Amino acid sequence: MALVEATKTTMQFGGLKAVNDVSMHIEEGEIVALIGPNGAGKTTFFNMLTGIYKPTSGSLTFSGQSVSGKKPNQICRMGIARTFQNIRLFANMTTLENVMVGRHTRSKAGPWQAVLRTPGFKREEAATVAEALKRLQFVGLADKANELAKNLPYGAQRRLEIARALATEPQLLLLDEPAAGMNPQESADLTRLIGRIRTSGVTVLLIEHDMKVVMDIADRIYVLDFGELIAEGKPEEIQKDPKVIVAYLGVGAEAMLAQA
Amino acid sequence: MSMGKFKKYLSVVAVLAAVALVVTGCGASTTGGGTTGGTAPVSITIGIGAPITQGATALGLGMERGAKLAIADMNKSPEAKAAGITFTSTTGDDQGDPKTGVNVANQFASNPNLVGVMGHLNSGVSIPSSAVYSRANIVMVSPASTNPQLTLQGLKNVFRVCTIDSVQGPAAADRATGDLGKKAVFIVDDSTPYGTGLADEFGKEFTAKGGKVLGREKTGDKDTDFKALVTKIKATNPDLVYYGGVYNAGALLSKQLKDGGVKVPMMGGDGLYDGQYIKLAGAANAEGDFATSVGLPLAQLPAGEKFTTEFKAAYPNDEIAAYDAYSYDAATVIMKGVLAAAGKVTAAKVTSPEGRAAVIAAVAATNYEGITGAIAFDANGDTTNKAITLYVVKGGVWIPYVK
Amino acid sequence: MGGSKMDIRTNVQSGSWSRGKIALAVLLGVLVVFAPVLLQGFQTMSFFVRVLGIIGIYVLLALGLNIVVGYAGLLDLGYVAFYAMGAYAAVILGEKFVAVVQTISNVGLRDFLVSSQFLVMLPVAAIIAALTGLALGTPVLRLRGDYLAIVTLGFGEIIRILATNDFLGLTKGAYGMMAPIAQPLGLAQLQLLPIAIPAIGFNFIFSVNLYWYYIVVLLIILAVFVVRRLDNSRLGRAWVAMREDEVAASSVGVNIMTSKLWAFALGALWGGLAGVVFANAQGFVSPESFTFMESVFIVTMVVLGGMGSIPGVIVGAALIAGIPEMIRGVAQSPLLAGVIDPTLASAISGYRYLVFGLLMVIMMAVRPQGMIPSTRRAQELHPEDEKVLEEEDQSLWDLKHGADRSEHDL
Amino acid sequence: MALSTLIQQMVNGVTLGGMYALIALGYTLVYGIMLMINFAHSEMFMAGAYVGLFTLTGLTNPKLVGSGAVAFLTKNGIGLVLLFTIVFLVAGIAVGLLGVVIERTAYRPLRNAPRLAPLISAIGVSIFLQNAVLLWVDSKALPFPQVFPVIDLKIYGNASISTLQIFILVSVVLILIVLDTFVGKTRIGKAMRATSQDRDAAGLMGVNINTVIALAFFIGPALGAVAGIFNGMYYGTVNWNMGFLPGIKSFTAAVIGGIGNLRGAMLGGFVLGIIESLAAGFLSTGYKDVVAFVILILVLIFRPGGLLGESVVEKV
Repeated sequence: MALVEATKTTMQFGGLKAVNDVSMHIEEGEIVALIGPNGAGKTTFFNMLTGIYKPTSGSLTFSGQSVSGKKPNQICRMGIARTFQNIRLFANMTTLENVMVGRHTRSKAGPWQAVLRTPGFKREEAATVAEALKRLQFVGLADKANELAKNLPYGAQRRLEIARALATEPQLLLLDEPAAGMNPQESADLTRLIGRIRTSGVTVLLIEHDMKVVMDIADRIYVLDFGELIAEGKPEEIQKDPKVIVAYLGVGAEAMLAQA
Repeated sequence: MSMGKFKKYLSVVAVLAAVALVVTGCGASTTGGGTTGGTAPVSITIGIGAPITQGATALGLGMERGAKLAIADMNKSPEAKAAGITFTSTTGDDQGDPKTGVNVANQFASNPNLVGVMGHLNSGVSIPSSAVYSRANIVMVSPASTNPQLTLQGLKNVFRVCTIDSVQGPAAADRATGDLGKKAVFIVDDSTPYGTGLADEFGKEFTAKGGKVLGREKTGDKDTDFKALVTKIKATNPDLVYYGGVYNAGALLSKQLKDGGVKVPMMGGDGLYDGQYIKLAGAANAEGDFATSVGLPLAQLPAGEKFTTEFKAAYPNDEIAAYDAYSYDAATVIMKGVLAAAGKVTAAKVTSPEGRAAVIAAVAATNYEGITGAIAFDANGDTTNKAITLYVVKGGVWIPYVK
Repeated sequence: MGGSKMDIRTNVQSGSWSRGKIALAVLLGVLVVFAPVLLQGFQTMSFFVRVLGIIGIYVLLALGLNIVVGYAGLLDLGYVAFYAMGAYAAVILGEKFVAVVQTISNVGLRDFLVSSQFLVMLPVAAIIAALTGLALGTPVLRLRGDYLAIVTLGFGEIIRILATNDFLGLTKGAYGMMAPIAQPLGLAQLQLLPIAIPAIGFNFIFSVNLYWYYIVVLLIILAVFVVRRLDNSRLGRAWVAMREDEVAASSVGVNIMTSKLWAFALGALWGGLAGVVFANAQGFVSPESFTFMESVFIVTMVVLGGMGSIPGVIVGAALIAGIPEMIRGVAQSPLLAGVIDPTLASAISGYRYLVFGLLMVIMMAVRPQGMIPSTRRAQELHPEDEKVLEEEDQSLWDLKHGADRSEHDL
Repeated sequence: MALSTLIQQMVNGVTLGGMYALIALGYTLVYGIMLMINFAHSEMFMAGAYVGLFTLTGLTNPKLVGSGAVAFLTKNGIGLVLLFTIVFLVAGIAVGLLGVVIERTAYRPLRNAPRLAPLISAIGVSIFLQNAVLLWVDSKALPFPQVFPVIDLKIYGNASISTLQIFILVSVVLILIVLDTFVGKTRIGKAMRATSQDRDAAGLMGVNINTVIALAFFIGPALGAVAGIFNGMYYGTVNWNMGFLPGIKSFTAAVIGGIGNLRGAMLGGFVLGIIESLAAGFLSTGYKDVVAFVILILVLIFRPGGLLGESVVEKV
């Protein structure tokens, strides 16, 4: 059974079909990339998968369970975590606190325990801090634990968002343009980081415009254009797919793909 | 960073400390000075508790006027001069708010020269405040609080010169069913303790006298829109509308009733008996409306004429409001009590515990002819003057109703 | 691993107290405990004890509302409803409790139980208020900020109107209700110990006002303790996260509804407690004490003091509840009888609301983040970060409904 | 219940609703552009009533304008039109300017401040204005002279509508149409809409944001002032705290309609006015506000953006 199974999923806003009849699947342990020009419906697909939108029609399952109509936090609990295209950190919380919020579903102390500072609460807080620090270390931000998120450099903010998502202990991690705005060095680091995430046992679905990152790391690629799935396959197949070249990159861009 | 923060805290503390020092220092330097008096006149303070800046301010300001006039009169009187006492007043703005009212009461209680309070207007203020006065041995005479609970608390220091709702309401109903021959009434109140009580008592007696209550509605004392209510009243076809409440909203109801084609008189209690009522409703609309009020008409009382003249001289720009005369009487009752107590324990000792007890006892024994009629108190502290006069608007003024 | 546990999150709160801070705390503590004794001892100052008690009740209310407005970022314009629930519960149920207890034949036990009725009512009213908060929150917390504000305003008015209309025969309508008993537990014993120093005119008797003042202070201490611990917990982090970015918080697993409901219930609880104290200290409860303007004043205390900042909220409440009374107290104090002309004094106190309104405007212009802003809030609300604010301020609602205008966080 | 009673209640409700609609427009205009609840708006309504009252009293005072002029202005048809035109213009402009001044002094410094800061500032302005009138004008309610010729016209059975009600309704509808056209069709109106959609983008496209905001703060209070005069004419008194209740009601109306949406405010005003009248007429006056607020809560639960709010259009 596939980890994610989209069957004829459609998301309609008024007259506009942002995602139209899209069927795809993601297997456990894969790194799958979702590409397409701006406005192709990639983020809409993410938003459906994370409960921000409810698909208009079709089915969307995770581990065999439908995610349609579930709230973002319920889906998070099921094991999907994400980052955002425009970084959405808790800007005025520290780096560590950001990641600690990510432990929300993995901890359960209620207000009473918090007020009474029960042994269970103290244990859980300590564990939360430890787990959060572990994630920070994983993305290389442990030394910035006490800095405010908004004071971090851009690349670090991206990594912090990933650390926060990882803190929820997801089975599937959705990354929305993680390399946007990064220099080649940072992109390369990011590529390695994504590799390590997969090694740690987390499946990754990735929206990315940086073709180098995509081609380097994706096992399979889905291509969306105007809400429709126009191609699917291994990076080398996609690179050669004329439909993709025309629809996505425009005529005459073969050279660029070849370069990558 | 922490230094700046610390400085901030320090400055707060410094201010607090300074306030504490000033406050305690002042307290130490002046307390005890008030009660020692030799041959110089002793100054006794009367508290005026009324809504001045918030709430029913028009009535509150009237109360202040009435009380101040009474104090000025009393200071000119030979009795006060003979006793060697000068009366002063301090106004406590209770805003018609129970919480603020109790603050005012506590402030009055902290004044060593203050032995009596003329107030308050709202029953919701008077009731909790009366407990404070009781603890401080201060006599309280309310010119306007009509909620029966006020004098049923078993407090010895609480009096009122106005009647309670259970006197005025039934009296009004008796007149309505008797002299006026009204058979079907629609009753409205303003959701205040005063208005609700009056309306409740009126309704009971009206039914008991064989009249029919067609409907009973609650409105707010700050409401202006009664159009929907008027339409509803009109459909029931009453021959009288009774309004428990004060003239501010009452006048609007009367105007809208007539505008809406309910051409029957409106009737109310002393809260409507105010010149402002006619102004706000419009003389044509108010024409024929009724109001009951405690005591006899000012013009029929020996002191009434004098009060009206004095009032006009002191406040040329103001009209006599609903409680000005009661407040004059309430303040006078207190001052007479003070003078009587001074006769017993000497003027200098009026503010002592025994003096205060004597003031309360003297007020309880009041028997005097006030502006609003004969004033004496029953065991609870309610006025025994149960004379209720029915007034009617005729030619744009309130006049006593004659059948 | 990075830093040790001690220096984690230094940004939010300092783990250790500096010496100056300790000195300050001790000084404040001494003032809070003993200044009222001094005030009570001098008759001319004694009324300030009552004012302090009222200020204390507002501090409690502001601390409660701060959970909702300051922490969870929800504008509640009807907080007075919970205050009213507490006050009415104290009176209605307190009366029932006393009636039941009166049947006990053992006189000592009976008197003890009667005099301690308010202690029983404290938790009862707190629970009722919290449940009311939940009941109100469940349907309406889905709404966006300003819509929530108007709905809570409506709810506050509904509660007041129901009380005015003697709903179900419970509240005696506009007549109001007397508190069950006048003499609370232990007051008589405390009054057996007067202190008098005639030389300086000091004459101290433990007054009812002082009694309720200390009760309020104890509740405030409890509130500060609880609120601090909540702030620094899983729920507290969820509140901050939610306030900063609802979408992101939700996507990392924070249940927005649950977190908001907790804020509503835990905020309402303090309103209920304040209501019990008010009902008993006042001795009388009527609908006119729970108007919309009360709600507005409590919101003002929180914002003027500094949202999310405990010292800020306390100072805000103290100033707003206290200033008008202080102006009155000073202007009309018999101490100044010879200094200030009485007409002038009453004129000054007549102008106090005008001045108060003006001060609010000036204060916001000069220090919009409040007098003592919380460290985090101050950063959050720094004008330079306008752009950041706008980006974050999209709520889940907007995203879902595709609202075209960014919906600002509080 | 007789049909004529129902019709009468509808007439009452629509008139009341028209006044709510005018005030609600002020809330919604300011909210649309500034995203702030202008708490002081209810005082614009109050100020309008006072300015209107003084202008009217002045113009009908023979000592000031001569008895001939007074007779012309109060007895003659053209004179009446002229009289009320002047009264409404003076009050509208004066209060509109007051609104602009308030925006300048109390709100503009707070444009980038936390969201609640302007709200608190507005509450301060409201308290200040109420007390200014209380202290410097009069603490008593003042009667509003009845100059407008009020004649009742029977419409069905016992139900009637007065010339004043017709005047108010026609004026309100005209104002609403003019405003709707102004915002929809004119250049500056479009600039206002653009600003309410996205202030920064509008600024980048060359819209003068300050002009737009000042305009919103002129129009809103001016409309509030008009409503204040209607209120005075209709109910016959003005009072320093008269703004409070209509203020919250109209704000409620704006939210029911969908705050930020002009037509929503108009609709919300009428809906609220009618609900209130029907609730008072057929249920109980004491509970009419409870009914109004319960309806508000229901509307928002089932239509979270208000009747004409944003939730109608779902887009990416």
